[in-house]
Amino acid sequence: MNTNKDDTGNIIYLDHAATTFTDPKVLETMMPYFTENFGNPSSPYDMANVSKEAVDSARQQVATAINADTDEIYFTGGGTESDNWAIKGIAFANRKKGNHIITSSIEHHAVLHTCQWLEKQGFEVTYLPVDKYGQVRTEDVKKAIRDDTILISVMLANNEIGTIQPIPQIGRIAREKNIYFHTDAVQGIGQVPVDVEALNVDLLSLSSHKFYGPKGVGALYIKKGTRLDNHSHGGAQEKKKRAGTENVPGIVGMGAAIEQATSQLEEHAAHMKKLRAQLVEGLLLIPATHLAGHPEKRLPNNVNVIFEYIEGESILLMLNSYSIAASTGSACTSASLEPSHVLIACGFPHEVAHGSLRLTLGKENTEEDVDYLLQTLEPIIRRLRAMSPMTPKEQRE
Amino acid sequence: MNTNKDDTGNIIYLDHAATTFTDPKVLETMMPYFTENFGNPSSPYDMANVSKEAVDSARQQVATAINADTDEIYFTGGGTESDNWAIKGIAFANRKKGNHIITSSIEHHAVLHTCQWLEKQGFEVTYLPVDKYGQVRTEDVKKAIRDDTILISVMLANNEIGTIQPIPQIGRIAREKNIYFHTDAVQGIGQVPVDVEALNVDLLSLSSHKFYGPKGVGALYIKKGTRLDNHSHGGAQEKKKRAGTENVPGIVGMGAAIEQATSQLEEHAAHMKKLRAQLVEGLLLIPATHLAGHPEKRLPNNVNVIFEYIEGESILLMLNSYSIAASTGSACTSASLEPSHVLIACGFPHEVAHGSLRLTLGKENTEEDVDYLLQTLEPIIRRLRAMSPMTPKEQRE
Amino acid sequence: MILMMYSEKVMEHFMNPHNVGEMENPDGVGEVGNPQCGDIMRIYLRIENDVITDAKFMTFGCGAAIASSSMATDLIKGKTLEEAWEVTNKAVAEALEGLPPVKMHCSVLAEEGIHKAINDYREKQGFEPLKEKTDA
Amino acid sequence: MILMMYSEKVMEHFMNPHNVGEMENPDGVGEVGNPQCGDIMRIYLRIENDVITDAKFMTFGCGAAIASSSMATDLIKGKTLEEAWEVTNKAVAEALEGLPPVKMHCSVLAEEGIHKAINDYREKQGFEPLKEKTDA
Ligand SMILES: Cc1ncc(COP(=O)(O)O)c(C=O)c1O
Ligand SMILES: Cc1ncc(COP(=O)(O)O)c(C=O)c1O
Repeated sequence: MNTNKDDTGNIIYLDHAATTFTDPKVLETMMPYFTENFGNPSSPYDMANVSKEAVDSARQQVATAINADTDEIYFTGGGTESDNWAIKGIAFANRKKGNHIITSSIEHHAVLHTCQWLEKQGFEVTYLPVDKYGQVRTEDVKKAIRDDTILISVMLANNEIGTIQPIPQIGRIAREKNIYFHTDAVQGIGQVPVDVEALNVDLLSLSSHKFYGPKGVGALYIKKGTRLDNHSHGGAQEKKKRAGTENVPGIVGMGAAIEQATSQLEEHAAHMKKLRAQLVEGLLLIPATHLAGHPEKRLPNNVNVIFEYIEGESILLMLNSYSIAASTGSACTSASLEPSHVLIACGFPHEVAHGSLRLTLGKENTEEDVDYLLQTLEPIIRRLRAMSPMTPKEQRE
Repeated sequence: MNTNKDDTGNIIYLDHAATTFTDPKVLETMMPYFTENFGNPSSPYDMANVSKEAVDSARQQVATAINADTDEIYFTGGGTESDNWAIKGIAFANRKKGNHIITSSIEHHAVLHTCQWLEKQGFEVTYLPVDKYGQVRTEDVKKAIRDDTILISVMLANNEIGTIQPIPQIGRIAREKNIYFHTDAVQGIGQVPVDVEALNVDLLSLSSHKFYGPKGVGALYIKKGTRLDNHSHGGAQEKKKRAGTENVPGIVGMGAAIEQATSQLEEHAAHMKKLRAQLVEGLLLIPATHLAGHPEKRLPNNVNVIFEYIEGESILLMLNSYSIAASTGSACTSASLEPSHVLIACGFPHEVAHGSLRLTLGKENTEEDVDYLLQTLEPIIRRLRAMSPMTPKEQRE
Repeated sequence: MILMMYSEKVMEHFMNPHNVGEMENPDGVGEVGNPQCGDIMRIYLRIENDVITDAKFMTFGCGAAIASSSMATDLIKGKTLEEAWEVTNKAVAEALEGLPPVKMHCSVLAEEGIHKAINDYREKQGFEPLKEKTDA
Repeated sequence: MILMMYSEKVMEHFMNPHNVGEMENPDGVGEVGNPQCGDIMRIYLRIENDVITDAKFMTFGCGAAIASSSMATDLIKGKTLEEAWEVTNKAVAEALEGLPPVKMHCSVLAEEGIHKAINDYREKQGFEPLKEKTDA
């Protein structure tokens, strides 16, 4: 694969949780829908029917991948839209029943900021704490439920630390109490099995560009019988539930990508776990280094480590100069200067949380990539610590 | 051009208001952003910077095309999302000021259904009537304004009948009264000059696939200083106003498409007007045929005719069998059996409105295409009228 | 989109409908539908000894309405009035190899048109009109 | 994204910072910032006859913080205390060929660090500390 390199040389791409390249095979399936079979799926003629059938068959691919019925899959413009739709859609449609929502404090901002906006509209939201590994306790879910609770939203796997939540268990609690249950599975697809039946969910968000599909397209699984308002009002597309001319090439690509991702799930996960083990082992040889997230219940491709005494952005800058692409939970890169809400929720002190480095593996990564990362990173950490007034004397050399 | 043909033969595509093919030159600009420069624009490394710069340069292209500042352009997932955002965003952010919205009765459903949803949330909406050509009267706008009016939304050009609205005049009224003014310019881009300054608008919606760009991407122009809530909450993309990982290839394509469309505007419009004249002249030779929409103030590529005594879907079916793709305002194709709300608003009786045929021209169409349409259509109309109990005896042969 | 959900049979009957036209001095006529809703169907019957010897139609409407008219008139030709009365909308739709759900009302129109034409004939003959089944 | 808004000068000073390290028995030290916010800057001064003969720094922080420390210590070396006091955050940012808006606080930290170190020296000498300009 050449896709993790850019013009300037050989990039070692270790940020697959941010986005993946579009798999060339996936891209190939999309191409006919730009210039040749470009018809609007809603249009009443043969030419457009080709588009309609392509969308329907992608819908089937997504449904199969998550064990849903075809007519429970609705295409959207991405994971963020899916999250917004699920949460606001349930909230507005069920307001008469109640106005309380439960979520976790480590959700993606697409969930958290949506909940915060709903608070401005008069809804009440409980943000559940997590344990030091980033796991929600089912006991806490039970305790948070009120008579007016209409929705619980807890993510399948966290995008920063990779921790996998007890979704089937939370789902069982929600079902007993007759409360809608949404999970943001954006990071889970292609990494762990995702089965809407086994997970006991009513709504589930997906985003194509996290599993080697194109950007700008996602889907929402909506269990039959779920009452929710639309998020985008307008034309009659998607059985009148999601208006807007369908992004046909994008949808086709998403279908092809999820089919590929689920068919290769086991071998992919095995490959990821092997590289992850190599990576974690090497990283933890560096002193004053901590693994964030759960030691086992985590996405196979996620590693998140915290280096004490230094700040994440400076690590990234140096890695970048060695052609390594990674991510940090330090928001020194933003105006707020707040480190990751996820690491803080896990109990890391602010100054420690600033030293986080997220490395997320992808299918094109190799043992050599991991070796290169480890070799490159160790002296970087040493150099930055040597400059830091926080580093204890004995760790300066 | 080969793009208006499908596998089954030579399709004469006359439905460009529904969607256009992605111009091959536009598609070419998109290609590097799928597999090579696939980085997430928000990511902190050189590779991703290529994506960021691509998005910024597309933003510049859109801004230039509509005479806006670069930082007044926000990318979305399409025209529907832009309309939803503009209207709900203003409504929720300015609720304390008032809860009254003015729009027209011939807006696209992306506007109408959004307004209807807001009515369920306690907002009040005035739907302005139109004259027989589908034009909003500025007098009616003035009369509808109340102390608690927070938004006026009137489309630039109608998607069914092509009528162009007096946007600069309505904008002047809105500005005098300090009311936000939104226009849905989805059908106008590439057909008529669109200049946010000249139009006196605060918000303007665009959709890429209407001007030979890709589907699933659009934009909203937001004049600096406009107070509106987000529609999709989440990450910090688009200056924290529109969350979600950017559809980089789509955005790049939209930028290239709008640049091309505006640079070719004059010659394109001239070409369209010539074909339109030929088309209208030929169509009106058919008896009991009426041109819907304004005779002059209409999109250069739009023709909408009504054939008395027959129903639109059956016209389309027959045209389809002759490889012609067109559209109708008859909703016998939907469960509702309601004909186009636009034609009804223009005063056409229901049974007459059912006989509408919309033909929207595109850059690849030729005089031969128009000739072929006219030759094909005339006997179709005759055949259908011969079967219709509504056709007067003297017009049956 | 709806268009594309039409069976080949529907398209066949739409493109080349059988029994189109007016009938001079028909023995029974039934007109159903509503132009506001986009469909009117008029069914003409020629009846001899309680047998339908000829049927014709005139229809304003969509492809499914025209195809249903064509198929329904085909189905009742040669049938006794009693038999023709029992030709249900379902039978019409089935003979057309199915109709999209939102188009089922077109086959209902055809059934109603036949009933109306038969009752028109009965009334002219001085008989009581037959009643529609309530689950029609 | 922020990263990519760094000028070449910032990158130069970040990748190869000048004046890094602790100073034994400095004449003045200033520590500013807050580890919770992700940056601490410690500035050491060696002063002879009111002239800064050497400056060093230790910084915990982002690229801009490290580059600002490097540039600021460069700028004040050889200056009188009075001149050094006048080295503003803007001067530091300009010498770095600009900083992204959200990173301007790093140059402010550098200015504050210098002031704090100078005042530390003054206090040790028995002088009143100088006051920060209110528009700093
Ligand atoms: C006038 C108008 N507004 C809005 C839209 C919606 O755009 P999109 O389908 O790209 O969401 C369309 C096209 O369908 C339109 O013609
Ligand atoms: C857990 C999670 N949810 C939601 C999103 C949002 O998806 P998108 O950026 O495709 O809108 C992301 C990725 O950014 C994510 O990791």
